[in-house]
Amino acid sequence: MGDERVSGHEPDPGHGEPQLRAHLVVERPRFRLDIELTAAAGQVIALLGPNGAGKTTALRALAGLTPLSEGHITLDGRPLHLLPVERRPIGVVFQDYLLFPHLSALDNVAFGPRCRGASKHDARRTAGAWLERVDLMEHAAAKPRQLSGGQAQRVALARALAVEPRLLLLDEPLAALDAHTRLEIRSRLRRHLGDFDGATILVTHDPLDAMVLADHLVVIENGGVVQQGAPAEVARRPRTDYVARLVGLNLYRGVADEQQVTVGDVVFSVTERMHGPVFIAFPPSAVALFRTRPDGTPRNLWQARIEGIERHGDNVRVHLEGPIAVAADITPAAVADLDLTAGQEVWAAVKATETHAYPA
Amino acid sequence: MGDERVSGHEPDPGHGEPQLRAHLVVERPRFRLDIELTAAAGQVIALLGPNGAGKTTALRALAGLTPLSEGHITLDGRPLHLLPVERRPIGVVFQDYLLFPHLSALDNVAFGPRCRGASKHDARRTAGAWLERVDLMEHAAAKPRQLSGGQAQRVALARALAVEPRLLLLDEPLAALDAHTRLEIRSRLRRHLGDFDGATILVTHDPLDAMVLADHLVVIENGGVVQQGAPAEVARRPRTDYVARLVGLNLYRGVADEQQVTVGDVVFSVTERMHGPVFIAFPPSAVALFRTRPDGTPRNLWQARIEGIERHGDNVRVHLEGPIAVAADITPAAVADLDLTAGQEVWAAVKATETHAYPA
Amino acid sequence: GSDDAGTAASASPAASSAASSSALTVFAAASLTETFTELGKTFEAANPGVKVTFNFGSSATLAQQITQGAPADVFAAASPATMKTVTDASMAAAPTTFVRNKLEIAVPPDNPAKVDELKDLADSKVKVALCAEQVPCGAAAIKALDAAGLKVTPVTLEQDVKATLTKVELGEVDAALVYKTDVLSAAGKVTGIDFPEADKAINDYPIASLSKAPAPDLAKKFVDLVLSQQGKDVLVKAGFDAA
Amino acid sequence: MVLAVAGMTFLVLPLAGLLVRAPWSTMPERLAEPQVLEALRLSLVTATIATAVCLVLGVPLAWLLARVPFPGRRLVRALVTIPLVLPPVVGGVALLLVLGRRGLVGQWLESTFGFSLPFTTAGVVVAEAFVAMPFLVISVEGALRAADLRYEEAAATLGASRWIVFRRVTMPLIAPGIVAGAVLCWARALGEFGATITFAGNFPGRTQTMPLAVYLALETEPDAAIVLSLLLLVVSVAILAGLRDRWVTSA
Amino acid sequence: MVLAVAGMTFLVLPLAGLLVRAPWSTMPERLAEPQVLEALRLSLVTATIATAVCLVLGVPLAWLLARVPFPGRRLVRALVTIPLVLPPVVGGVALLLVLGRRGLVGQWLESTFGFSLPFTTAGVVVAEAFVAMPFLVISVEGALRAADLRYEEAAATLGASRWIVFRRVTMPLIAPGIVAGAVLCWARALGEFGATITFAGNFPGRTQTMPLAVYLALETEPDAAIVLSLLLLVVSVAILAGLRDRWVTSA
Ligand SMILES: Nc1ncnc2c1ncn2[C@@H]1O[C@H](COP(=O)(O)OP(=O)(O)OP(=O)(O)O)[C@@H](O)[C@H]1O
Ligand SMILES: Nc1ncnc2c1ncn2[C@@H]1O[C@H](COP(=O)(O)OP(=O)(O)OP(=O)(O)O)[C@@H](O)[C@H]1O
Ligand SMILES: [Mg+2]
Ligand SMILES: [Mg+2]
Repeated sequence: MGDERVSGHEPDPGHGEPQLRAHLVVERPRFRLDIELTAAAGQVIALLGPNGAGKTTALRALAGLTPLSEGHITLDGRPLHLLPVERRPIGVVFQDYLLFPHLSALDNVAFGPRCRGASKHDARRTAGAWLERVDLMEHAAAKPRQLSGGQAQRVALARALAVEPRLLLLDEPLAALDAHTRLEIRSRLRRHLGDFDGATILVTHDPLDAMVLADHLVVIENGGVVQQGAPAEVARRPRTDYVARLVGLNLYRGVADEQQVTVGDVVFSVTERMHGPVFIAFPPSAVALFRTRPDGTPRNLWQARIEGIERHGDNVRVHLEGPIAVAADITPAAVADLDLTAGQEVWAAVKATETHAYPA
Repeated sequence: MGDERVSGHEPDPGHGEPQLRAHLVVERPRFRLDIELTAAAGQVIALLGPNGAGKTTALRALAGLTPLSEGHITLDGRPLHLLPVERRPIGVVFQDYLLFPHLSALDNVAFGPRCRGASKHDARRTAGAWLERVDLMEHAAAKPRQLSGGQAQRVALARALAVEPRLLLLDEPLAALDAHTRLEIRSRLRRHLGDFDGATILVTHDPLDAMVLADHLVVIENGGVVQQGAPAEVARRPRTDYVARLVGLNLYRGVADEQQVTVGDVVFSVTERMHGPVFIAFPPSAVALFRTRPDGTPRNLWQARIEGIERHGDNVRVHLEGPIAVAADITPAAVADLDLTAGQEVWAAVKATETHAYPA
Repeated sequence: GSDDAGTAASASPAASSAASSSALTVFAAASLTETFTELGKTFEAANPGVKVTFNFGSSATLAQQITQGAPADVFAAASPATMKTVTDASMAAAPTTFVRNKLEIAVPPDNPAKVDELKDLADSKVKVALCAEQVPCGAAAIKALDAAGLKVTPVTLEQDVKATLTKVELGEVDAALVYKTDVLSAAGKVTGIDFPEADKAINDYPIASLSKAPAPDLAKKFVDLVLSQQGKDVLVKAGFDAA
Repeated sequence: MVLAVAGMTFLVLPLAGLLVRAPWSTMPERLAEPQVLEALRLSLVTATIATAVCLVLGVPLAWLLARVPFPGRRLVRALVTIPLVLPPVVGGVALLLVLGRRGLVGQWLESTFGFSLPFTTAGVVVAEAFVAMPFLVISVEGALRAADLRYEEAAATLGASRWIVFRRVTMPLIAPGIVAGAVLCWARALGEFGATITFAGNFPGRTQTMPLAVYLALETEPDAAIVLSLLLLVVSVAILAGLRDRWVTSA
Repeated sequence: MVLAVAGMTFLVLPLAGLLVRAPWSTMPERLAEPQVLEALRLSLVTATIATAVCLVLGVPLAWLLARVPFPGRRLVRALVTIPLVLPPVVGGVALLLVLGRRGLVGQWLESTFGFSLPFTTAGVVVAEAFVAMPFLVISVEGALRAADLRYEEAAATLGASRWIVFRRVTMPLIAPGIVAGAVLCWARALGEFGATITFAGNFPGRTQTMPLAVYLALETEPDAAIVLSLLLLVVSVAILAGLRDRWVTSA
C-alpha cells in the first residue's frame, strides 16, 4: 500500500497543478514571518525549523486563526484567505491538542462531522470509526482529562481527520507518542495521507517524521525559508547549521578549487570537482581521532581540543573545538583506548570519500 | 565534563546507598499502577513505556499530586510520602508545561526560589541565571502565551531546576524541542544532572534521550515494570515487543537447543550456545530479502509476504508477515532492483552473526 | 343595599357595565391594610358578585402608579400631599378627608430612658427616632416639636412610620414619635404616651374616587362606605381619629 | 480559613437572629394561610421565568461584551450595571415611565396589542428580570474572559459557525460561570421588592410575591413578616442546595 | 446578536425614560445642594469599604466552598445566598436582632466596648456588606471551579504553601471572576436601601446614602428623586467604565 510512496518521494510533477499556493506574511512585535508555500494535490509538505521559527504561526495563518498582514492563500484555485475559519476546508491538529474538556473522546471526534452537517448518529459512527483507526475505541467514553498525553494526541489526530479536510494542518502530531505507537500511527498517518487527495502541511521537529511522511521539506528559520527540497536532497545537502544538525552532519562553508576545499585553516580533499564558494558536509562518524599526529597528507587533518563528550546511541559523540567546530562519533572502546577527556588536544581526520561538497 | 559519564553508565555501586526507594501503588477505575523504584544519589532513572502505561501517574505519585493507594517513598532516608507536596524537595517539569499564564518567563522561574524563601531580588537573579542557561534571556519578559511551544518547554525546565531539588521529576522534558535545541538542552541537562547529587526520574518516549541521559532504564507497561537495567543492556536484550521496537530490533521468543533456536516454524542459527526458552533479537538491517529462494541451509530462511513498505531514514523499511512478523531495512536501490510491492511473496534471511540470543 | 343594582345600571356606560361592575380596585396606603381589608369584606358582603382588590403600598408609590395610568378606582392616601399629586394630574375628583391620625410618643415597655413627656425627647442622652420630614409622620412631628418649642436631635430620620416603630420595638432607640394607630397595632411591644402638642400635628387621610376609574359607580359606593358610620367605626377601633 | 469562617458567620448569623425571634408556636397556622402559599408559588414561578428571560437575553449580551470589540463597549458594559445601582423603587418608576400605559413604549404596546404590562404577573417578571439581569451578564462576561480562546479556535477549524462554537464549546466551558450568574439572578429575583411593587403593584395572587407579602406583614404584624421571610429562605435554600450541586458535578 | 441587543435595550431603555422625565431646567440647583453631595460621598465611601470587607471575608469563603470538601458544604453554599433572597428590610431587622443594642452579639459589643453599630456609618457598611457579599462569593466560587487545578499543583511542587498558591497563582488566574464579583458587590452596595435604612437608619451626613435620599425625595418630589438617581447612575457608570477596563486589560 505504501510502495508507490517510495518512488513518489521526490516532488512529483505528476501531482499536477499546485493545489495550495500561499504567501504568508505575519507581523509581530519582535518577529516577522514571510514565507511562500506551494503544495500539489496529495503532496505532504513538512515545515521544519528551530523553536520560535514561526512554524505554528504559519499554520495558524493557513487556518485563518492568525490574520495575514499581507499575502494570499489559494486552495484548489479559490482564495482561501477570504473565507472565515469555519468555512475553510481544513483539519488542524494543535500542538497542545485542545481537546474539548467537556466532551468525551468520541464526541470530540464527532464534533467536526456534526458541524459539517452529519446527523448525530452518523457523526458518532464516523467518530467511532476514526477512534478505531487510532486504536482508542476502548477510551471512547473517557473525558480528555482521563487520557494520557499520547492518548489525547491520538484523539486530536482523529478529530482533525474526521472532517475529511482538503488541507490538513498538523502541528507536531506525533510529538507526544511513544516510539511504538509513533511507528504505528505514523504508518497509519502515511496510509491516510496516501488516500488523501488534499494537501498536507506538517510541522515537526523530528527529521524522521519529516523524512517518512513528507514529499517536500520546507525549512524555516527566524520567519523565513532557508532551504527546501526533497527530503533526501535536504538531508544530503544541508545549507544551514540547523539543517545540518537536524540530519546529523557537520557542515561548513568553504572555497573550492578543483578537488580541494579550504575552510578557514583546514583544507579538505573532496571527490567533487568545483570552483568558488561551496558547502562541505560529512557525518560525525567520518571523523577519526588520534592522540598524536598521524602520518599522511596534511589534508583533512587538523588539531583540535575536546570540548565535551556524550553518549550518542551505541557510540560516543565527541565535540571538538579548534579551527572548525566538529562533532565526531567514535566507539566507546576507542574512547577508552585513547583515554579521551574534555580539554585534551587531539588530531582529527576525515576520509575524503565521506565528505560531500556542493555549491553554496 | 561529561567524560566520566561514559563509564558511569552502568548502575554504579559507588553511588552508595539508594537515595530514593519507592513502592508506588495507585488504583484507578480501569488501571492499576504498581512499581518499585530505587535511585542512588546522582543517578538518573529513565521511565519508559507506551502511552497510558502509567509514567505520568508514577511521577505524580512521587510528587505527591496523586495519592498513593499503597506503598511508600523514602528519600535520603526520610519518608517522603508523609510530606505534603510543597514540603517535598522536588522539582517537576510537566508534560504540558503549566507555566503560570499571568507571570512573565522570568517570574515563572523566580516563583520557586521565592517560595523557598529567597528575596524578590535574589529570586529574580537566580531566575535570570537559569533563563540564561536555557538561552531564553531575551524572552525573560514574555508571557507564556507569547512563547513558542519549545520556548515554553525550556522555561518550564528552568523553573523546575531553579529550586535546586533533591529529586528531579521530568515528564517528557525534551518532547517539544527541535532537534537542534534538543541536542543543546540535552547536553546542558546532562551537565546539570552531572552536577546534581539528587536523584532524577525522567519520563521519555525517546530512546535516545533515555540512552544519553539515564544511568538506568525502567520500562513499564500497563502499570507494571516489564524490564529494567542499564541502557546498553536493555538495548541489547529487549524482553518485550515494546522495548524491541523502541531500540529498533526484531524480537522473538523461542526454544534453544545448542546453537539453534526454533521460533514457530523458523529455525535460527545463533552464535550463543543455550538450552530452553530464550529470546532472540536482530536488527532490521540484518534481514536480507530475495525474490526467489536462495541456496543454502534452510536455517534463518523463510518465506514471507510484504505487508507494507515505508521510507526509514536513508533506507526503506519493509514490514513482512508470514511465520513471524519481521521488519527489514533495505536500500532504496534494492527496492527498485527487487521491484517490491505490498502483498508480494519474498524470501527473508538473517545472518547468524547478527542475531543475539539470551535466556527468556 | 337593595338599590345598588339600579345605581350601577344607570350610572355606568352600557358597554362596560357588566365587566366593570363586578370588580373594584382600591389603591390604599399601607397603614390602612387592616382596616381597609375589613371594609373590603364588608363591601363584598353588601354587594354580592363584586370582588374588591387592594393594592397596598407607600402613598407616594401609589400616586406614581396612578399618574402613570394604573387601572385604579379608589385612592386612599396617608397624606394630603400625595393625594395632591394625583389631583394635580387631574386624575381624581375632589378628595375627602376620612380619618385623621394623631402622634404619640412610643417607648419600649421597660422605658429605659424614663420618657414621659415630649420635652424629655430633647435630652441629648435619649436616643430618638423620628420620621423623615418628607413623609407625613415626619412633617407632623416637626409641627408638634415646633409647637412645643423643642429642638430634638434624632439619631435617625426614618423612611416611614413602621420603620420608626420597629426601632422602638427592638429597643434600638429610647423613644419615637409615631401614630397612635401604630402603637395600638404593636400592642404590648411598645408603650404609647399621649402628649398635648399632638393636637397641633394631626395628619389627614384623604380618599377619592378616580376620574378614569373602570368602575366609577362601585368606586363611589366604596368611598361612601368608608365615609359612613360603619366605616368610621372600623377605623376608630384601629386608633384613627374620626375626621 | 479564619476569614472564611468569619465571612460565613457574618452571612449566617442574622439568620440565627430571625430564628430566635420567630414565633414558633403560631407558625403552623400562619403558614397554612392560602395567601402565603399563593405568594410563594408566584415568587418561585416569576423568579424562574425572570431567570430564563435573563439567560436568553443576558448570555448573548455578555458574549457581545466579552468577545466583539465595538466602539462604546466600555460605556455599554458600565450601563449594564444601571439596574444594580438604581434604587429598585426608582427602577420601578423608570419601568413605568417606559412600559407603563402612558410610557414611551407602553403606550404603543397598548394601542397596538391592547396589552399592558404593569399590574400583571408578566409585569412582575419584567421588573424582576430588569433588576436581576446585571448579575447574570457580569458573571457570564467574567467567565467568558477567563475562558481559553483556543478551544473556540479549535472548534472553528472543525467547521463550527460562531453560533455553534458558542453553544457547543463556549457555553459548556463557561457553565460554572453561567450557573453562578443564574443562581445570583434567580436569588435576586426571588428577593426583589422595590421595582416589583412600583411597577407591578401588590395584588394578591397576581403580583404579590413573597417580599411584598413580607412588606405588608411588616406593616401589620412584624412576627408574621419573620415567618414569611423564613419560609422564603427555607424554600430557596432547599432549592439551591439541591440544584446547585447537581450542576456542579455535571460541569 | 439580536438577543444581545434586545437585552441591552431592556436594561438601558428605562434610563431613557428617566432622562425624558428629568426636570432639566431645575437640575443644576438641585444638584448643588450640599446634602446631595454629602449623600453621594457617603454612598461611594461606604460602598467601597463594604466591597473591601466583602473581598477580605468573601474570597476565602469562596475558596473554602470551591476547594475544601467538608460535611454540609452544600448547605453552607446555599446559606450564603440568604442575604440575596431575604427582602432587604427583613435583612435589616435580622441584623438588628443580632448586632443591635439588644441583639445577640450587639448586647455584648455594647457592654464590652461601649460600641453600638446601628445609626453609625460603620452600620451602613455592615448592612451593605451583608447584602452584597453573596454576589462576590458566588462569582468567585464559579471562577474557582472553572480554573485549571493543575496550575495550583505546579505551584505546590515549587514549594508554595496553600496560602502562597492561593495568593500568587489562584487569585491572579481568577482575577476576572474576582473583578466581576467585586463590581457586582460594589454596585449592589451602592444601590442598597432597605437593609441600610432598617439597620443604620437615615441621618444626613452619617447614614443617609443616595438611595435613602432618593427614596425620601420620591415621597414628596418625584422629579427630585429622578435627578438624584441620575446623579448616582452617572457617577457609578463613570467609575465602572473607568475602573473596569483598566482591570480587564491587566488581567
Ligand atoms: N501571541 C503572540 N504574541 C507575540 N509574539 C508571539 C505570539 N505567539 C508567538 N510569538 C512569537 O512568534 C515567534 C514564532 O512563534 P511560533 O509559535 O510560530 O514558533 P514555532 O516555530 O511554532 O516554535 P516551536 O517549535 O517552539 O513551537 C516566536 O518568537 C514567539 O515568541
Ligand atoms: N484522572 C484520571 N482518571 C482516570 N484515569 C486516568 C486519569 N489520568 C490517567 N488515567 C489513566 O491512567 C492510565 C495511565 O495514564 P498516564 O497519564 O500515567 O500514562 P502515561 O504513561 O503518562 O502515558 P503518555 O505517554 O501518553 O503520557 C491511562 O490508561 C489513563 O487513561
Ligand atoms: Mg509551535
Ligand atoms: Mg504522560
